[in-house]
Amino acid sequence: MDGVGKLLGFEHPDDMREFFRKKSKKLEPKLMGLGEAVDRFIQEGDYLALGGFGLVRIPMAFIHEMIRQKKGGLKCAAFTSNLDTDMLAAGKMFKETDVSYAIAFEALGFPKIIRKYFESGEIYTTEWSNGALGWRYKAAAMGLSFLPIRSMLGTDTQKYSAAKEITCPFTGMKYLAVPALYPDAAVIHVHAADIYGNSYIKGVLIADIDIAKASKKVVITAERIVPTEFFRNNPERTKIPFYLVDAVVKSPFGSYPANMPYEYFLDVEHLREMLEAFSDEEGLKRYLDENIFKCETFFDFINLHGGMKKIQYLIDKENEILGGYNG
Amino acid sequence: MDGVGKLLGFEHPDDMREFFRKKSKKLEPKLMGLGEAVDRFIQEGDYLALGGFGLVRIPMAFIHEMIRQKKGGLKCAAFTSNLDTDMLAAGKMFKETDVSYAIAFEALGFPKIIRKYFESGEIYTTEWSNGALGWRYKAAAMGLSFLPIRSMLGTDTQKYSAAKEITCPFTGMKYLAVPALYPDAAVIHVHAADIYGNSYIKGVLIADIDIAKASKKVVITAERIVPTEFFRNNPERTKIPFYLVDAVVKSPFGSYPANMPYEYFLDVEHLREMLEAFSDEEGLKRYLDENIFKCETFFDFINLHGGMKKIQYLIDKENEILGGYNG
Amino acid sequence: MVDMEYNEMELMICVASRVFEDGASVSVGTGVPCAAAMLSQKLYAPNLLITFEAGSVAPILPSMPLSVGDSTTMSRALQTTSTADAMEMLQRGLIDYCFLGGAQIDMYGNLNSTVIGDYRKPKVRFPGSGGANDFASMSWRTIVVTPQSKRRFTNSIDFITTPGYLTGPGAREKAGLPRNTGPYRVITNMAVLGFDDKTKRMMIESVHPGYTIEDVQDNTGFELLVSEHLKETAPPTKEELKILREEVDPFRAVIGKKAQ
Amino acid sequence: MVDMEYNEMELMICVASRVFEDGASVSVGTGVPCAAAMLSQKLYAPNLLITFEAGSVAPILPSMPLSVGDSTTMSRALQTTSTADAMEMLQRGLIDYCFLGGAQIDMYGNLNSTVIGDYRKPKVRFPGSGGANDFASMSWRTIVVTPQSKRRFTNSIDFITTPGYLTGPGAREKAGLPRNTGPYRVITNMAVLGFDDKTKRMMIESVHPGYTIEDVQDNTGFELLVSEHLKETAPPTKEELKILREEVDPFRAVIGKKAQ
Repeated sequence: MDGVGKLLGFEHPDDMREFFRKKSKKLEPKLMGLGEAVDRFIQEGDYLALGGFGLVRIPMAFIHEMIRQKKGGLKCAAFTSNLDTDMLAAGKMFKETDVSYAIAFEALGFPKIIRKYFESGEIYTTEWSNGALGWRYKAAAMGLSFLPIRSMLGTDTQKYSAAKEITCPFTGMKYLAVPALYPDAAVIHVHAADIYGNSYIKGVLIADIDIAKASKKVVITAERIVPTEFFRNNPERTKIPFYLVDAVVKSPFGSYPANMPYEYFLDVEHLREMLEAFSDEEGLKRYLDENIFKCETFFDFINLHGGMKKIQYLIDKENEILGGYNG
Repeated sequence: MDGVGKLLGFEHPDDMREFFRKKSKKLEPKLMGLGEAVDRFIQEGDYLALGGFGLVRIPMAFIHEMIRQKKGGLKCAAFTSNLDTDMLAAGKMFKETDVSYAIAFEALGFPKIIRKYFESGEIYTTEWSNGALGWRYKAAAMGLSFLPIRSMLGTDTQKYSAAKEITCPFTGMKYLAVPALYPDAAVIHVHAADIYGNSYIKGVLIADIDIAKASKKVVITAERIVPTEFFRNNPERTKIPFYLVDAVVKSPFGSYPANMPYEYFLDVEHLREMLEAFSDEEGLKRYLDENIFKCETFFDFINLHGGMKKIQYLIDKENEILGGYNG
Repeated sequence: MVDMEYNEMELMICVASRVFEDGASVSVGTGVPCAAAMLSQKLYAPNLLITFEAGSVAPILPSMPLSVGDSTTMSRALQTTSTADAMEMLQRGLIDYCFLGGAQIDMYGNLNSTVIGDYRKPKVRFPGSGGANDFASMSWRTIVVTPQSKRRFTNSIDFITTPGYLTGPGAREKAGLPRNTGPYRVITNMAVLGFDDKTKRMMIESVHPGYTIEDVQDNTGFELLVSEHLKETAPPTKEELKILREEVDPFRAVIGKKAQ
Repeated sequence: MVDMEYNEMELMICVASRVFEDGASVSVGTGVPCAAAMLSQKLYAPNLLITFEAGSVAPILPSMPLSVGDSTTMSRALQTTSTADAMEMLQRGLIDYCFLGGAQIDMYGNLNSTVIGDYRKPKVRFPGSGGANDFASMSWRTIVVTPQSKRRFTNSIDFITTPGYLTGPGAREKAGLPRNTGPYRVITNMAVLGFDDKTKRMMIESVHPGYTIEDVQDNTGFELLVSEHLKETAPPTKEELKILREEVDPFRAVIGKKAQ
């Protein structure tokens, strides 16, 4: 059975090879502001991939700036994204999405207005499992057009996907072939980066290394900018190497109100307020106005929710859980 | 074109699933001596995979003990192995091998008697590239029976392999499907391990994580045994997790005369002596007698080549290159 | 003194915690699965290997995670790795159990967590598979925890998000799913259900105290088989409730919710 | 004062070092390739991205590596990763150049480093592909460095270990190899050879000082084409020799060897 869903974000590996060939491998500075990074690297019609997972390590400051700049007409992967794609949905920024998990803030509940947006028929969805969507990134990261996998078979998730069945030439086994996913742009929030884009992520890596390899343009938002010596002194720290990266943005507390492991915990209070606000159009509009359009910087936004005091509380909470930064 | 080579080390993924299901996932002590580990985990007829690469991070103490115990009739992967498979060849321990690179000590030259052994017709070879053999491990590590790849195509390396051509269901591209490689036993030398098998490798990882995932039995030889806190305090250190591992052996300087990155450099002097000794049968026999059969421990062997003084020299050399241990 | 009254959530968690053998491995999500796995580790299976699909392996959980990758899942973990690693661990057959919920379940244990109504014009859109399809496709045994109701237990399932036994015996293998896998238990507020070996149909294994077979059948939209070895479920023990309330979920993040 | 006499090894390394654009990427092995890449970084392409198949990326090499994964390859590197990572970087098209040797080469640039004689009963067994086949299959341009001789340059190649243009125009694409890839230069002790765009046959691009076209052809077992733009190779410069001898290979590990 071939999936009936529309194939999004796919490219021929030979075309991607030509693209990657042209991409600069020079060690050159790529540091810029949020505004410039959003303006230059997110274009209407782009297929967007966001790093992180659920309520963890989300490039929230970047997403705010995208909403502020009213970037629209996007495609994106809702890869166990909730906070991130929900924010994009809040701004009605995408029309087509590969979805493996969306809408709900996991254990905390779901924002009604976002569910409604998904039910409205305004968004085209192609269905996947988390594993399948992760493997789609991995296929691209390996320079392939597909990977064989053993899940999704026999279900409606398979039916509404864009996968195809194939047979193993060695065993005769049936596999599902999932097509590579080559996003136009990826945004990944990390613990530390140098000005060239070398990036360090601490804790779970989720699919971010594969996303960085798969994507045509990669924007890194980082809690801190560090000297290149941080990597040269201990090159196992480099989770994403510079030659994959197009832009580096300093973005302290950039994952707030989501969790940044080893740095600050998620802000349950604020997330509950968001769920509440995202109940209806009016609440949503008010939330976006107050928290994004009326804020000049991401710090302005954090200040609306307790500022320094709140941040210190989330840092303390994180230190209780993970015993402080032990890089 | 399907490869005409014999398919070695292949299993059906469903059979491997049954095997891995039965393997204990308990956090239980697995520390044992070299002698016991070789005796229990290497059986006649086993397909053996060795960690490391070329002249780097080779489980040499384990190989010495295998030769001492006269383990034979093996199959193995000569995956840019030279020192390791050459030592096995010196002991005439394997009859069949998947070879991507063998015989030469890279830049240092080649041991004539080992080349002769390969030319003798006593060993059956199936041909691969390094990439292909690495991807065979990776296919197994992913739980698959094959991976599509874009190298080896059109060459005699392809012809004498056991790979098969397939077509991409999305693009119509031709791929080479390389079959999974599921070794019976793997031996991997690491920087540090706890008694449960959690293992830390510093520097290049080569194919060792995939090998550990692909293999039925995994023996870790470690420069040092550390408390489990070493991993719990910083779980990104765990390159190989405990549940993959069957035995842990303390093996200080266990890679000598090969290089252990961040610990000690390779012993060029000794390697040149080996090349010299491995020129003819007599030299080879003398080398094995003196360095293995007449030595009770691996330290006895190192003492024959300068002992503490030599080791300190190699540590100093390493510190010059990599600036000391910066874990 | 432990209050021996318990709510439905507590009951389901305690019953679920008894499923695991020591040394088994489990892929868990937030909520009930996590609570059950933590309780099991403390009482029945100290060597239960807990993994999260965001990439954490064998943490010592200090509290209930709110997100599958949040910092609590990394607390004193033995490894932090990637989603691909977690999924490939499943694909290699290393995961014994997984734990799922769902809006609908049919007699073969197929689950819907995607849409009610037509896929392209849904009445209700749910989150979708997440890792559920992968877990249920590739782990050895799937456990479902969900309240018993006619609306949920129905053969008119709108969308099969996650495979049970699909259309019955042999169907998983025919579809290409790994051999000898499938749903194992469905734990509800009324009963523990299993699956008949031959027909792969849902079957009552034990009924919780205070409920009857009829109660269970009346709250199910299809005919249930009944095990020859039907039992009454042992109620939560004093020890289970004490540890669940004091150590596993002291803030009542899970046990304070209504089962849904 | 730099001694302006040079040996064949020095000549080949200096000529090879001039191939790279700044910002290009290269997969290198030990020996000549590494020396040429290091020399190029110091003189022509400071941003040359050097990678090793054992997993090291962008080191600042303190000396000539003896092994493709030895500690020198990790010295002040920007990343230490895996062989799969290095190979997939090639497969994604991120590597511009690779550098190979071989026991035999034919007019299409196909290379043999596996056996002389019959595969199953070889007269000589060489190491095999190593990473060479992967490099030449998936990098954009293959550079071969090898001394010129009739024995080496032969169309009676015993075994194609590593693909050149295989049987000629279109053959790589037909075999399934990535588009627009293939051999680019062959650097010998006598000349720099390229490949004719149309026929994909080997072609003299420039002849080294002291040699003639006839010398090159006489030491080649097949007919060579000659470029319309044939030049004399510029000899090693004072600067090249100085840096090669003093900084790149002070212990003469490579330049002290006979070309073979």
